[in-house]
Amino acid sequence: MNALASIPHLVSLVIFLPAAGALVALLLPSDNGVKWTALVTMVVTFLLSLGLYAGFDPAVSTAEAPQLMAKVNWFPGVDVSYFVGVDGLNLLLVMLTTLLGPIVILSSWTYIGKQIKGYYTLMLLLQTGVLGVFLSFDLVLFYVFFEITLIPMYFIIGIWGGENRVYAAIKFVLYTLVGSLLMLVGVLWLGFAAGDAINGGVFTADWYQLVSFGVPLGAQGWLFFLFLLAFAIKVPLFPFHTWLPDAHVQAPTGGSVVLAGVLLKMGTYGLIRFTIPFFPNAAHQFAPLLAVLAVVGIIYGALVAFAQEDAKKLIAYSSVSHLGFVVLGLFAFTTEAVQGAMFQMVNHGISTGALFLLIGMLYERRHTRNMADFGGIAKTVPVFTFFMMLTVFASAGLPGLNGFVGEFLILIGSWKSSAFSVVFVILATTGVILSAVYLLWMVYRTFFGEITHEENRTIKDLNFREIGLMVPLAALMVWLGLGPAPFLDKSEAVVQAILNTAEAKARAVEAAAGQPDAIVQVPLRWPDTVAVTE
Amino acid sequence: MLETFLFFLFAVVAVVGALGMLIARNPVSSALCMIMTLFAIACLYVTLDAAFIGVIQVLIYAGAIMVLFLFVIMLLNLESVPRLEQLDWRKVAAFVLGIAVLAELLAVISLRLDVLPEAVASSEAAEAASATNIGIALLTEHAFSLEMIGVLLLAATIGAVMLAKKRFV
Amino acid sequence: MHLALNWYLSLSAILFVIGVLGVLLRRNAIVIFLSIELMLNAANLALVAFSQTFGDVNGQILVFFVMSVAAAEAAVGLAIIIALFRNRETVNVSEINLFRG
Amino acid sequence: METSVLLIIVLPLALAAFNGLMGLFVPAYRKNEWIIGGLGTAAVAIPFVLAVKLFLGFHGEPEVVTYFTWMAAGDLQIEFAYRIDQLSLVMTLIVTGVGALIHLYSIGYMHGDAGYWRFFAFMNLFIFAMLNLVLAENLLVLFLGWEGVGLCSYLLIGFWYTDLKNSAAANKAFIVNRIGDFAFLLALFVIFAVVTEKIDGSFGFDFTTLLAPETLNLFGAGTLLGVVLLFFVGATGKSAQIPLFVWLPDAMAGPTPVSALIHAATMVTSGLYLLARLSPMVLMAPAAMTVIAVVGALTAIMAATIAITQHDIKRVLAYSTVSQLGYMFLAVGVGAYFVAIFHVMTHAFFKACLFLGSGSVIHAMHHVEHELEHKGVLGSNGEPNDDPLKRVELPYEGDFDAQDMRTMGGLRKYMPWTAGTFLVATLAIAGIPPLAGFFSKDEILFKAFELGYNGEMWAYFVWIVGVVTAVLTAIYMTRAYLLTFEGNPRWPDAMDTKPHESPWTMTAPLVVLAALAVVGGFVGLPAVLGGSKIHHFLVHDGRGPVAEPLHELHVSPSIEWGLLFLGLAIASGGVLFAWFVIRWGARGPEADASVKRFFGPLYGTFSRKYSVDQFYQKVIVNPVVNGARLVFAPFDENAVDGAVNGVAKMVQGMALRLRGIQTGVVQHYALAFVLGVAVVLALMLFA
Repeated sequence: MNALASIPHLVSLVIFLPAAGALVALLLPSDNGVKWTALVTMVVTFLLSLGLYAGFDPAVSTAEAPQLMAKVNWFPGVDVSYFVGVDGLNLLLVMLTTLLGPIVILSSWTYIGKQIKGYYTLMLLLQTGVLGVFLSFDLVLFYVFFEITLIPMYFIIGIWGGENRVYAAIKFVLYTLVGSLLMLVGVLWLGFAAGDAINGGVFTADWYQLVSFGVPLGAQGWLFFLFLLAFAIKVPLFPFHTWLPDAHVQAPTGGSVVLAGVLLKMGTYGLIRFTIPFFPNAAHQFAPLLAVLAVVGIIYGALVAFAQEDAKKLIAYSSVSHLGFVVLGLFAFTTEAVQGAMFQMVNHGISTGALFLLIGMLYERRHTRNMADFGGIAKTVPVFTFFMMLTVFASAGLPGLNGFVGEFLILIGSWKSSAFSVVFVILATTGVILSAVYLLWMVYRTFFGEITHEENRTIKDLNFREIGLMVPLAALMVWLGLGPAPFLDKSEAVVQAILNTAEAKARAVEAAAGQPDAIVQVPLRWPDTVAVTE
Repeated sequence: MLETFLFFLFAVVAVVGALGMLIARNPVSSALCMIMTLFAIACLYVTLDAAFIGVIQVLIYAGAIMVLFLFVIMLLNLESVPRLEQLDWRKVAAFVLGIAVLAELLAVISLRLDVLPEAVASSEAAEAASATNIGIALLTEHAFSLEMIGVLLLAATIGAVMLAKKRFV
Repeated sequence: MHLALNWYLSLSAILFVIGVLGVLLRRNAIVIFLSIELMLNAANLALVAFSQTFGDVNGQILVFFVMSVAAAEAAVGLAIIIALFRNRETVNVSEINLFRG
Repeated sequence: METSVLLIIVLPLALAAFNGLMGLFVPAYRKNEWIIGGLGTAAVAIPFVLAVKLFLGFHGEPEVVTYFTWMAAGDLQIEFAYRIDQLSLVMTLIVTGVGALIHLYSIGYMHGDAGYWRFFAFMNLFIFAMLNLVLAENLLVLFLGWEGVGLCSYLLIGFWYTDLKNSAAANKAFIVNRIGDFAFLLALFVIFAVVTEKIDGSFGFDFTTLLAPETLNLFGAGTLLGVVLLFFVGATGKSAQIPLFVWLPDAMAGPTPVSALIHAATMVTSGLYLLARLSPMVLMAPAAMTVIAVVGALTAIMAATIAITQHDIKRVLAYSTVSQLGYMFLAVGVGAYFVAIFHVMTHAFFKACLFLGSGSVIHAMHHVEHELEHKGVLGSNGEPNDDPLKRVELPYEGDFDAQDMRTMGGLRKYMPWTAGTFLVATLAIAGIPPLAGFFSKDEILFKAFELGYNGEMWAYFVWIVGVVTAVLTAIYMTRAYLLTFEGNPRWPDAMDTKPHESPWTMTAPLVVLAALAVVGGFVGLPAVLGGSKIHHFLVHDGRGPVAEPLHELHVSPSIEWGLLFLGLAIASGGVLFAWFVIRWGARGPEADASVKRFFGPLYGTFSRKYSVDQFYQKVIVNPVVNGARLVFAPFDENAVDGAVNGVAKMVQGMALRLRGIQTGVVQHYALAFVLGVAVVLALMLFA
């Protein structure tokens, strides 16, 4: 693995390999050729990302740049550059993305019938977009990749989706686009403000510069909301979530897995990477509001999930509920809670991704996702039931599986935090009960009891390809459940750095609130456990 | 003194011709009025020592274009407009707007011309505007645009032919 | 000092506005077309006036080009009018609304 | 030490995984029951042997074995660590000992079941979780075991999932447990917040730091009370006390060995273990102890009254378990933690014996049912045959139920071993000396009386409730024995369809457990009869894991003797009353009528189980379900989604109106141009 780490420009390679794969796939005549190219590209990207994982060392850090970085000026005259690298925050999410890549390709092997070439190339482009989002350290570059991911997803839902897929696809794109355009306003405003204050009048989008720049209180409120709205829609946070159930129900299996597994994380990742460190005062001021939305999301999401007939819609609402936890954790501003939130992002990707895969396999066999059409299929498909039960208990947060670690850290961190009152944490903890309720309700209606519909008697159990899909995810659920420590301390240092810097900057901005033209600059402050080299 | 007299003569002729073109109910008479205006303008060019342009004006405009117009009018034998159109709000708005634009233009002319550089002595101007200089300038500095104009005219002729021809069955 | 120039420009403005009114008021396509030609001429007049006052030949060259463009435009415009007349039996602009959005 | 603890923990998990995955992926493996059964039982027997070795090798000093870090973030540093001390050893011995016997028993009981491999996989998984719970060094690993046993009880209650009723009961069990775990989690959060606020550096809920006096003093009295009560709510969820006991009676839907192992001997006692383990903390919250004692007592008497009215043999035992657990919590409430653990041990013996005995009876009655079906006396799935010739009257409506005592009776003649062991266990639970029940239950009542004697007046109330419950226990257990084994057989065509004794794999564990029920009592003799060895072992006069109230209560020996005789009188009185006065044996189910007359209207409330289930259904379950279906889902569809679509429609409306401007007439556009010119000129002139 370490040999992989020494490959030059590894980060850029990881980002653009899928895109290259897409190009090659475009030129190939046969469908099989396209499929195998896509699979091989995804697997190679995953292997390279292992190199990233080995290459990154949490104990050491340079003050102004991430590890394995590459920085090339993009627009002359402005401080905007192709600036990519790895720090603790994005490492796990990149690994999740590259892991889900091959799984998504494999899961769509027999599922996608028409325009196979289009589907796989779009998947590869989507992969590049998402990797770009996670690995970029330049606000403009982040924004560009953030937009790039929209287009493939639109087509994936729009062309290969369910009955009224067009409605869902349009709603998905427009909703996210509105958010991201507001963010663009924010990016420009912030870039110019920071440029004038600390970059000699030159527009800057460099993450490290922007983290150090103390935005004056007046502007901070507005900017905070501009960024928050874009990411809240993506998360999705409570009032902005209605696009998710439609998108999931209409999206093909592969699309759903990527959407739930990775695209939603761009929202939460954006919150912790940009919104909180850039505007700490506003974040602290509006933390109770966010906590309310998160807790409502948790309970409301769970209740609505409980009332669903379509399994995929149920899981979509469960995602709203689970990500409510993540947002609660992020806005608690304690190391445990944010670490828990980062870890929960990965867990949610794995367990919800697995749930969608399983529902997809069921759909492939019976062409219906309505729970009433099933019942008692545990007898005919035992292997399927085993994986479903494991995944259900993982996402319900059973200790020993991955869901619990994230949820526990979030809740214990939020309880300790002073950002919002303890009542929210109590309400959020009821989410633990509610998630068990609706997940077991789904299992009860689908798997147990007598076989009511004749077709259920003849469902074939999982074949080797499908088992091959599920084994890595199942193994991860147990591994992350019992041995999360090595993964957690990859992001420990950077989370503490962000929180300390945000804290210090908030105080400095408050202090400087008096003089109008005071410029506040607080460089990134690493905890003492990290050896900081210039 | 002669020039101002000539200028006013031709100016009046041009304006009357233009108004005639506007008012005339019969398209042929409006075309003829137009020709009168064009001649007046050609003469004005001459008073501005731009004899070559004056000749070109007469040659192309009065000669070629107006003949084309008359030809088309004859071809379509358009009847004259029976009575003066009724005045609806759009007409009135258009008229008022026109007058407003005229007023603004005149105001600009009267107020703002101080920004322009000094005028050149008229003798020198006449010599500069001679046909030879125009020819030299055309074929040296503006050679490229000349070619372009050639291409443009070619395209126009082909276009006209295609548009006006009956559809191939 | 630019007494002469002012006059010429005023005349050109008057002619231009008459052209505009022609375009706006008249319903017959041919007359509209004539008005456009008139507007072009007004512009040419202003150009020549400037060229004469500042002794710069480019003005006249520009007029030369404007005329050729006007010629090309007239040709194509009339062809359109003919084609229009053939299948709509009228040249009254107000009855033709192919541009409806 | 490390390897043996590792083996104890990992062996059940490994064999569970082996049996489970092999059974899942290799269908051929499912048929050889002996291999699966053997491996399953070994997975529990070997840890039992190791535990005994540890027990013998143990001399007073608790040892902590740490393997690797589980979670580490900020101030939280949780290790996978296990603790060997008196308390965990006693519990491990109970879990593995009784567990091994039950596994051996279930080889015979589950014979021929399609999910044989699945059964042993889940049972071993349960043992793994329970051992984790009992041996854990910190509260998180304990919580891992805590929810693990909840999971396994879900899996095993819903084992025969083809019958929706069973999986509904499983769901109910898991969700009610989850409500208990919710309280447990809140307690953890409070502890973490309080501790990390006062001391810097990492904290991992490990018992050595948590229960150290200086840490406990960090808590204010109020917070400590809150934490102990939260743990208690968690314990009621797991150990089925009021208000979260509703799931245990329904949990009888699972196979009988499951009821014996999980819902009698081990899982339900985890709540007790938790409070005993945290006894130093609980001691510092006397108000909480009072609450615990009162709730325990109320649960005990309520469950006892319900047990009397039940006809299903397993439900009688289920309510008996709830009642006995009430006793244990009563002991905790009055500060007698070690007595609670002692009662846990004795209860594990006789209750497991009772459950397995009932299992053997049910097993036999199933054979009777099959025979009757062959003879056509009964329809295919047990409903009475409606052919008039063979019309047969069942004392209850619906199908023939192998578990209903009203169609049993006189089984002693056919199943001597089961009857004998059942009788011994019944007498033990009733509290007849010298059997185990007498000593442990009596000790609890003694401690309650002692506390009352020394000034705590509420302790008297609790003592009285305890005494009444003891009488009721003796009555309903003897009733169960008489209805099943005495009198004349009441199943249809009783003359020539004879049940027969269960195979040795089932009766052997019964005998062992009955023997333990007899011998078990001598471990904790009352002071007056020679002192309790278990007290010395667990409390170890202050140094042991189980704390004890500091104030030295003492009651004169004469009162102690008086209480001993009172205990004897209660127990024997109850048994004789049931045996001779109500004479269930001879009169069978009709005898219930006299009990009904005795209790009057109360009997109705008892048999309807105080309609607690219906109450929860109306107050909690229905509002949530209907709320979700009728309020939230439509709200989400129309209101929130509606808002989004509304915006879209509004934009579309505006666009349509704007379209009007594009009339298509060229002149209008020309007019627009000129307007533009005018505006520009104006700007030039005036701006």
